[in-house]
Amino acid sequence: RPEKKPEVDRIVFALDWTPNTNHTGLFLARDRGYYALEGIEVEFRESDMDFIEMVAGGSAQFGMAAQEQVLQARASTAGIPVVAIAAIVQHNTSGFASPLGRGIESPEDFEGNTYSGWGTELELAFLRTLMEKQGADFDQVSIINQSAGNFIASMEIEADFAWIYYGWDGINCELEDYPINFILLQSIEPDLDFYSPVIITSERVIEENPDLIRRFLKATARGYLDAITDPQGAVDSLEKVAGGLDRQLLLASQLYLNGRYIDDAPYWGAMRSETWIRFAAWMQERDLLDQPIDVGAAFDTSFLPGEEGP
Amino acid sequence: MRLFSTDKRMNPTNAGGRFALRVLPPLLLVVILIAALQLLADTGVIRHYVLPAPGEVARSLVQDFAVMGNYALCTLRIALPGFLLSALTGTAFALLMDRFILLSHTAYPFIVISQTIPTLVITPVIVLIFGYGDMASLIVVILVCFFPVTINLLQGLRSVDDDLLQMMHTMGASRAAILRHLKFPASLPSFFAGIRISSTYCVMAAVLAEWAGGGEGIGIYMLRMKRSFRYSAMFASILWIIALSLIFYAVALFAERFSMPWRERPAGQTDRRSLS
Amino acid sequence: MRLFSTDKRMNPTNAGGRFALRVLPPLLLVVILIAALQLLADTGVIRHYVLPAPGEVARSLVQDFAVMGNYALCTLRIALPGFLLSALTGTAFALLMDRFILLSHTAYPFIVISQTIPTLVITPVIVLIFGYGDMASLIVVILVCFFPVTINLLQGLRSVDDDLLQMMHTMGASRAAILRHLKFPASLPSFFAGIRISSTYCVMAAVLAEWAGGGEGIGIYMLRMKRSFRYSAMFASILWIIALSLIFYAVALFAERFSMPWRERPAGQTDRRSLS
Amino acid sequence: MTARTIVLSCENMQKYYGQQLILYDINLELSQGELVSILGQSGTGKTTLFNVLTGMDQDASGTVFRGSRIGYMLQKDMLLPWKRLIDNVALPFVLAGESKKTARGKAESYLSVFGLQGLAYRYPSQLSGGQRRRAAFLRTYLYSRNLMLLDEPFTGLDAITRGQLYEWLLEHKEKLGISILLITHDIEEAIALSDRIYVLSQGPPSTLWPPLQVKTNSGADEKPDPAKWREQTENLREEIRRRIFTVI
Amino acid sequence: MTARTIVLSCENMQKYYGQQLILYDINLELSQGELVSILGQSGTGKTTLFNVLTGMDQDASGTVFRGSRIGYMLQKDMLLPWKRLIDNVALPFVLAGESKKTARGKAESYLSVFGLQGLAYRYPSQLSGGQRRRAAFLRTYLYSRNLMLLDEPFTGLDAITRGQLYEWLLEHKEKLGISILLITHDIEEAIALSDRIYVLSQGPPSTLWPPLQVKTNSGADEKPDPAKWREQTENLREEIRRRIFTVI
Ligand SMILES: Nc1ncnc2c1ncn2[C@@H]1O[C@H](COP(=O)(O)OP(=O)(O)OP(=O)(O)O)[C@@H](O)[C@H]1O
Ligand SMILES: Nc1ncnc2c1ncn2[C@@H]1O[C@H](COP(=O)(O)OP(=O)(O)OP(=O)(O)O)[C@@H](O)[C@H]1O
Ligand SMILES: [Mg+2]
Ligand SMILES: [Mg+2]
Repeated sequence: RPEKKPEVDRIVFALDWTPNTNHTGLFLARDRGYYALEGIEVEFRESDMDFIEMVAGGSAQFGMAAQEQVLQARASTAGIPVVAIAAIVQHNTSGFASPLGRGIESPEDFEGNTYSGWGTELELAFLRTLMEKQGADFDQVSIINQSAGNFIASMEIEADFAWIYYGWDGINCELEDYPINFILLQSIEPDLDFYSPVIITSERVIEENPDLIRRFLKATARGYLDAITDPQGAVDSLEKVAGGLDRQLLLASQLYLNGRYIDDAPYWGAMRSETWIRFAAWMQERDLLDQPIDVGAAFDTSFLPGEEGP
Repeated sequence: MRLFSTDKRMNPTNAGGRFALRVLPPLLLVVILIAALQLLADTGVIRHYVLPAPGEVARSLVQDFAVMGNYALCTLRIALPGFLLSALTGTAFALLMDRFILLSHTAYPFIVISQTIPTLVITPVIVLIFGYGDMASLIVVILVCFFPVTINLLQGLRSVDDDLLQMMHTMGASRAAILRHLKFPASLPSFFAGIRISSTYCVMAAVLAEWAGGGEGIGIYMLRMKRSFRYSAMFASILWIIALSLIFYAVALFAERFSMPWRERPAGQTDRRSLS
Repeated sequence: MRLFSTDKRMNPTNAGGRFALRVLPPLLLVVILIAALQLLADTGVIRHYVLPAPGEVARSLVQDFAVMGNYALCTLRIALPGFLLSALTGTAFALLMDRFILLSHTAYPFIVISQTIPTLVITPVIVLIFGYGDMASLIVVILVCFFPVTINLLQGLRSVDDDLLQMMHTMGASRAAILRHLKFPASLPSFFAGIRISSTYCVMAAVLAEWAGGGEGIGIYMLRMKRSFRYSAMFASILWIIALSLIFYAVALFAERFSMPWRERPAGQTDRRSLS
Repeated sequence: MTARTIVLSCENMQKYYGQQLILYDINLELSQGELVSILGQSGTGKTTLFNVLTGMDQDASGTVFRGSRIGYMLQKDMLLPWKRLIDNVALPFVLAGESKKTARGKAESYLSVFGLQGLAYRYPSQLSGGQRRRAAFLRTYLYSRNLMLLDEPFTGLDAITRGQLYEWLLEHKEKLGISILLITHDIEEAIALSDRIYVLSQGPPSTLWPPLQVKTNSGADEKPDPAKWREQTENLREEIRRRIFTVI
Repeated sequence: MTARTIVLSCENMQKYYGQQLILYDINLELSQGELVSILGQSGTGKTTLFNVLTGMDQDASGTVFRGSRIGYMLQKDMLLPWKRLIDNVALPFVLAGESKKTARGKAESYLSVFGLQGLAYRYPSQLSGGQRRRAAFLRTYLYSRNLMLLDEPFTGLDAITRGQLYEWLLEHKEKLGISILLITHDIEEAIALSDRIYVLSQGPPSTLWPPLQVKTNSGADEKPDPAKWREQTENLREEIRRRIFTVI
């Protein structure tokens, strides 16, 4: 680069969960020095709570979140100023899963079964939408709050189906030889094809340091492209960040995601307005947003390296 | 030096005065704190997603009163029996461990261990054993709350004055009689120290139980609010949790006062500070 | 009835015997429990994703010893100073509240309130205010652990024998002297009951802090293992948490023993039970 | 001499505290209906001896025989702070399984003899030192009217209250045949009350001197010649003093 | 009569427990170098009076004058269970700011006078009743050598130990001009030790009789004629008994 920065930008990245294959591009980019090349030094922080607030408040410059969280955060009366700047995976990979033996093949079959929930309104809205679409009665489902620590255990001790991300829990079921029925959300209701997860930043960073975002995304995109071509290397990086994870699971999950990072999009990170608007409309309809919002302000793809690549 | 006779118990303003002394200062502090928070929120120093403005919280509290009240009732339905059972379990453990040395040696480490495992980890095992439902939630509450009672009561039982014990033995008192007439009254202060701690924890424990996979109560409601970024409603539900907890605490305090009449300071000896 | 002289302190097998009595029963129970779990796992009654087989947990414990040890050390770096600071804070609060009635009336409700808010709720707020890092974690640990110390010590300070207090006053003892020579030693048993409870909680509190974003330690590792379905490693890290907690507890117990030499039962009066 | 029933005896008893021998070769007998005093310098081991005799302290060697249950009044008053005076006094009845109400009823009538009338519903912390001691004494008496071991029961009482209790005690002893072993520091009291007097020698270790006979067992009712009695008493007094002071 | 310095006085003092009047119209004086005893039936209010005089109990009416700091030996021994005997005894020095070591050193030399030699490193629970009382006495003495209020200091001690302490006390009183107010139940003791004797009447409410003079202030060294002394003593004894027994 011609204008050499005298000092590096130290930034914090707030992970949305335990390090997993959604994050591998970030870790690869750091390992392979792509961030360093851009004059950035990244520190990853993991927790599953308040990562959005951390980004909004400036404790972290970037973070990861789900699309619905970005929308809800912006629609809240607190008006949390976070903006999605890149999609990790192009299509929703989540859906309702159940052990094969329960015979839950379509949303109609939810009736009379027990749903193991996470205690969010969103999943119940998913459930209701899918069932209404098929003319099933939502009230026939008994809903519990999951107590078991994982999907399979929950199925074994307390419930019949749950909402999972296939790329993680679904893959684990494959590895455990635990056959499941899986109903992908958008296979029933196309509106539910949302971006999950996305990389977020705050309006303040966009205002004050757009260049940082550009450089950050450039390096990050390189990382994810590397992950696609080098799944082994991606998993290596992930293991370096979070020792002790099950390599077999990581690899299988990584292979599952590899084809889905870019998928039908023109380039990595791309987000279509239509997806945002449709999903936001659905949320609005289901009363999941406190107030109407300007969906266009919730995401910004202008910082992505784009078509010409990083 | 001149001494004046003041029969303090005859002074009618005194009870009211003491009450004012107990209630006014914290109330005043609360008011000041709320005002300060409102100011900080209004001037934008504290963002709403860190701490919402008290005014908004109040509005939410009023608006959603019925809804939250219902959820709170659900939590109470676990917290109250859970607390009572904890007091019972804690007492039983302490008594058994005081009575049977071997049991004490055997059980003690497990009791301590039961406290060192985060609730979120232990809940699945409880559900596995007892099945999903209120029973599991109750057990979570008990698991959290029995421990302070056990430790404190056991300490109390074991610090009973040796000479009094000796006296009871000389009168041929049975173990049960020694317990009833000596050990239990002697350890009431310790017992109540444990009860105070447990009463403080029990609503929180019921909330934990909800989170870890139990019925729907104010804890679940709170989490839902938090997850959908409705901070004022979330803080309003925290206020509910606090209020419920304080009720438990106040009742415990009240029970403590009334169960030890002999500890009332004898009249005329309330003030021990020597004059100049 | 014939009495035999047995100077128990001279009996060399006794110390060993007492140790065996303390350690063997729980150990035995552990062994039985482990064997039972292994059996349940081997026969397929309990599947590994519900509860892993002890054998696997043991293997994971051995294999990942160094890794887990490192993470545990990180947790310890928070838990230890956190615990010590809690003991200090708790003691300071109790002393101040014993000394200043008005402060006590003002602060007490807030101290109780601080305990009624679930840690999982308050921790993120603390992390939001203090940012990611050790400071926030320390504060979380202190918040969890100071309370039992405060409540118990305060109870101890307030139940000091009135007559002894009177005696100290007659000797013109200053407040500080009364505290040092009378109130503090008298409330040591209560103090240590609080310390026992806190020492049990402190590692768990550090783990909770980690979960909320307070740093990487054995708690984060455990969560990772849980989320990547490595149940045996997850339980191995729980064992680490338990072990750390037990060490804290044991040290507290040890300190308790050594800080009250006057409570040693006088020789020859160890057994008070009357013969038939 | 009439045939005596031994109600309490101790043979060749020895007691250590740690390495230190406190009592050695203690031999003692108490017969039915007898009042025997034990005197000895402070710290010689009187209380310790009582602890062994009552079985409270079992870390001693030797043989102890107890013919009946023992009411033991400890040196400290040992009232339960959470019980009102009446309930403290009625404790033996409650421990024997009676209801609180009947127990109180039974105990109540004794209060005035012990000068405790009007104090029934006070807590121990609201009593004077002497009132507490009397309550403890009464409680002991109500526990066992056959055999009492009293550790300084009259200490801390004024001459008049003492006198009343002496009278009451001697009267009841005659009437009911109570056996009493009594620790006291008051030589006059010992002489006035006792049938026999043991003196514990200065120690450590301490041992019992052979008992001194005060009253002749036969014809207790006949008053001895006053002059002779006075001389005898004076001798006794001197002998007790000498014994207390002597290291064996 | 020489000019007397009053070190402690009480005028028109009145004390209620709740609604009950315990002490009324109490007037009392103690002069420099004087030993004054207070006698009275158990439960009349002697300890209560001391509590008011020392300022422990401030819920009373009347006027109290204290000319010096007061060493107050309470009726119960009140040793701190967690301190060894020597540290209990040395507490006044420690409270005065001296190091533990110097305090122990200063206290140590007194132990043998009080018959506590060899017991310095025992905890109170390892002492006999009399040993604890003597330790409490010594502690009080070490706190204030000018003015002591002693609530039954010799209770629970044998005649010989008592005698030693009497002798020591009188000697030191002469030498140092200590003023002492003493509660006792032992009339002989009161007569043997006191300059004057107050008797608290039977109550409630109780009040003080005017003091009885025992020793004449002038020419304390001259021994009075034995026969006259015996007669005088006998009268005194009778008078005290009468006063104790009388309800004013
Ligand atoms: N627990 C103990 N450990 C060691 N020594 C003890 C213990 N208890 C008592 N002693 C010692 O044993 C001796 C006898 O004590 P004991 O209480 O029997 O005396 P006593 O004759 O009743 O004296 P007093 O008339 O003062 O009550 C004392 O010298 C005392 O110091
Ligand atoms: N806290 C109290 N409340 C009510 N009455 C009390 C209280 N303390 C003492 N009394 C009563 O006051 C009276 C005087 O008590 P005090 O202890 O002064 O007696 P005393 O003369 O010292 O007796 P003793 O010789 O037995 O020690 C007693 O009758 C007692 O019952
Ligand atoms: Mg004794
Ligand atoms: Mg008294």
